[in-house]
Amino acid sequence: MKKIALAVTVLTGILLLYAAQDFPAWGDLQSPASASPVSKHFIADTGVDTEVPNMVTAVLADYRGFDTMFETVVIFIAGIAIIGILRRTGADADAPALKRENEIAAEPDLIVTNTVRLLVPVIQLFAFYVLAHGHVSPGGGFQGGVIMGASFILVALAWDLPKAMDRLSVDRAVMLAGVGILIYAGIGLFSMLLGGEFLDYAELSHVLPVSREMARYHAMLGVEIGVAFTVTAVMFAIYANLSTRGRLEGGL
Amino acid sequence: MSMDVADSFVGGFSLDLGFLAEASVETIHSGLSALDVCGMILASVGLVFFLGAAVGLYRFPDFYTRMHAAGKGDTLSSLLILLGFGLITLDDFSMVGWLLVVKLLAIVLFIMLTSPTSTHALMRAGFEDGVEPVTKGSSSKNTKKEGES
Amino acid sequence: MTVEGFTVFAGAALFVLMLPALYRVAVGPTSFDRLVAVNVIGTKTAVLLVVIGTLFGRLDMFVDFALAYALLNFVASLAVARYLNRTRSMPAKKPAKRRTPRKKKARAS
Amino acid sequence: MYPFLIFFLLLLNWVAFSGKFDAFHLGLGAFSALVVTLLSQDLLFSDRKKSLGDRLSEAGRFLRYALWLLWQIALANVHVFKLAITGSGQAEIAPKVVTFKTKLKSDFAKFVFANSITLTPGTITIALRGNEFLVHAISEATAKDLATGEMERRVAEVFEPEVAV
Repeated sequence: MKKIALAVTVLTGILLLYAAQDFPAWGDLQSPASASPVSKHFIADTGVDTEVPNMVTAVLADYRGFDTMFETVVIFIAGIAIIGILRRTGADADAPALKRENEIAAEPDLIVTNTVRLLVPVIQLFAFYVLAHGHVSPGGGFQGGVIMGASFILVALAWDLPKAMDRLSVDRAVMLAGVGILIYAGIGLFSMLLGGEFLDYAELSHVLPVSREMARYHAMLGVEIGVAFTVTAVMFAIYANLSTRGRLEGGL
Repeated sequence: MSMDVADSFVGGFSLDLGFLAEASVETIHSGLSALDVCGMILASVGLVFFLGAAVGLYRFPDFYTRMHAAGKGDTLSSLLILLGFGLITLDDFSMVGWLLVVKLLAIVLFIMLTSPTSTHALMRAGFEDGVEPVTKGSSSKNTKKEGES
Repeated sequence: MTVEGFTVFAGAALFVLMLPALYRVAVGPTSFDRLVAVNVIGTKTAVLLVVIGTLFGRLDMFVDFALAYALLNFVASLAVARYLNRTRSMPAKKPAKRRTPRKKKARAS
Repeated sequence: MYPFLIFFLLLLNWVAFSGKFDAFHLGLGAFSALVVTLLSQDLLFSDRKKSLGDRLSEAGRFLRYALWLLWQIALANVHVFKLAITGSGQAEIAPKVVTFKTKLKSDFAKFVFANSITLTPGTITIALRGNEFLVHAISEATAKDLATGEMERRVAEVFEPEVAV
């Protein structure tokens, strides 16, 4: 069986490498992606339209904001689905906690907990940095949210789940995930109320003391924050439910 | 590691990696400054230490001794390579360049803190799971075989 | 030898030196051996990202990737280590040699 | 007092990450540092009774210790390199598990000591329970080095000058 798997892997690798030869050269002006007028428009006008140096963020959060909003909703639904499947409700909820037959209790390790103590604040700050600098460097809501979620997961790994749930309980995480989507959709709705279209951030310049371009810049930060809320909360909720089979106690 | 081997190695790849050369032509200047040389020496020493770790990982008799190779060879070689490339990039002593070095130092600190911790965590997990350490006189057949862990 | 040539060489050397670790991942013999090797490969991937960043002249971007990668590598190896520390070998596989947790603790302290 | 210190340190950290000094980004940084301080300041500095002056001198001593440790790490790598590459090194491998008791009191000092053991030549901390360390040494010589207790003395000098012998 292992040999068959190896053969399949190697074969797939060879096939992929073979297919890679047909790729257009790096930075080829004649490749379909570069030749299309859409990418020319983005490359030429992103900076003028939005004042955002990072084109990818502008495309994701502004030009294609609708798509990204529903991507966030997809993450939310994934979280809800996992919680819905794993959470113990009704008569089940009062039953004694299920133990894996091969599970033992292990007290928190002093070395691991001290390392995590030192790291978690720095990691959380790094998450905020990735979130806030999504305009300038690669990053944004999804990445920042994952790093933020990882910081809570680290706490759960080093001590146990209840210690992490003191900081962010699963109920509050679900609420936070919803709030994230509300922030995103709320900014879109607000720009609609100001006379534009849904997610037409430029209209926000009526209430913000900035130009129409800078309004798009700041609104992008706003929706990224919404995305980060959702991703952080869903990451942690999924971890908490999967690692403990939905009983939300004990460690990994 | 001899320099001409390295050159021929790079030369052999230069056709395939031509696009990389194009991409970096404006950003990496061609001349060698003292800083570049220092950085290259540091990175080379780091690579040599990583060679030690890799060979140790391959040759050592059991899980615990391999852990020694992995846990130690990893930290210093990462430190040296990162600092080496920090020096190579630090051309103009601008604010941005210094901040870059600070960030590289942050990665180094991060690795210095996390590497011994994960080494210890794995070591403890292995020990408490009953992997037998090889001791003097015994051969590696004492180590646990596949499927028992 | 130019800086650029050295950078390509360093990246290639890092990749080649990952191969012994990859051998450990494939061969084992215990799952802990595999984990150690995966951990080493992960750390070196963070270093490799810095090398690639130097090559492209965008180190300011790539240090962030490297930091995030090192972080996720730590989380991953810690998670697996903690998981293995909190569960024991399944008794069905080798009942004779399985120690009780209590005995193990006595031996460890 | 300590929350302010943590906020300041985090802000410094933000500036190092960000590298942008305009008011908007610094404001974001101050806000982020504030949120992180509120979220997880209880994780840093578990012993809040020490005065700031004590902390400062502790940091200075730790810096000196870190330099010494860096040298030890270099030695450790040369040692592993020798064991891995040379034939005589292969013969020298004689792993053994050593237990000993430590005099260090505080958790953080024990943590620094344990990680220092892992980083220095041929020894890795396997477990740490109460005062007892369980250390895996790769050869006879490294186990002997550990038994001299020099590292423990240095760690004690940094964190617990009153206990140091």
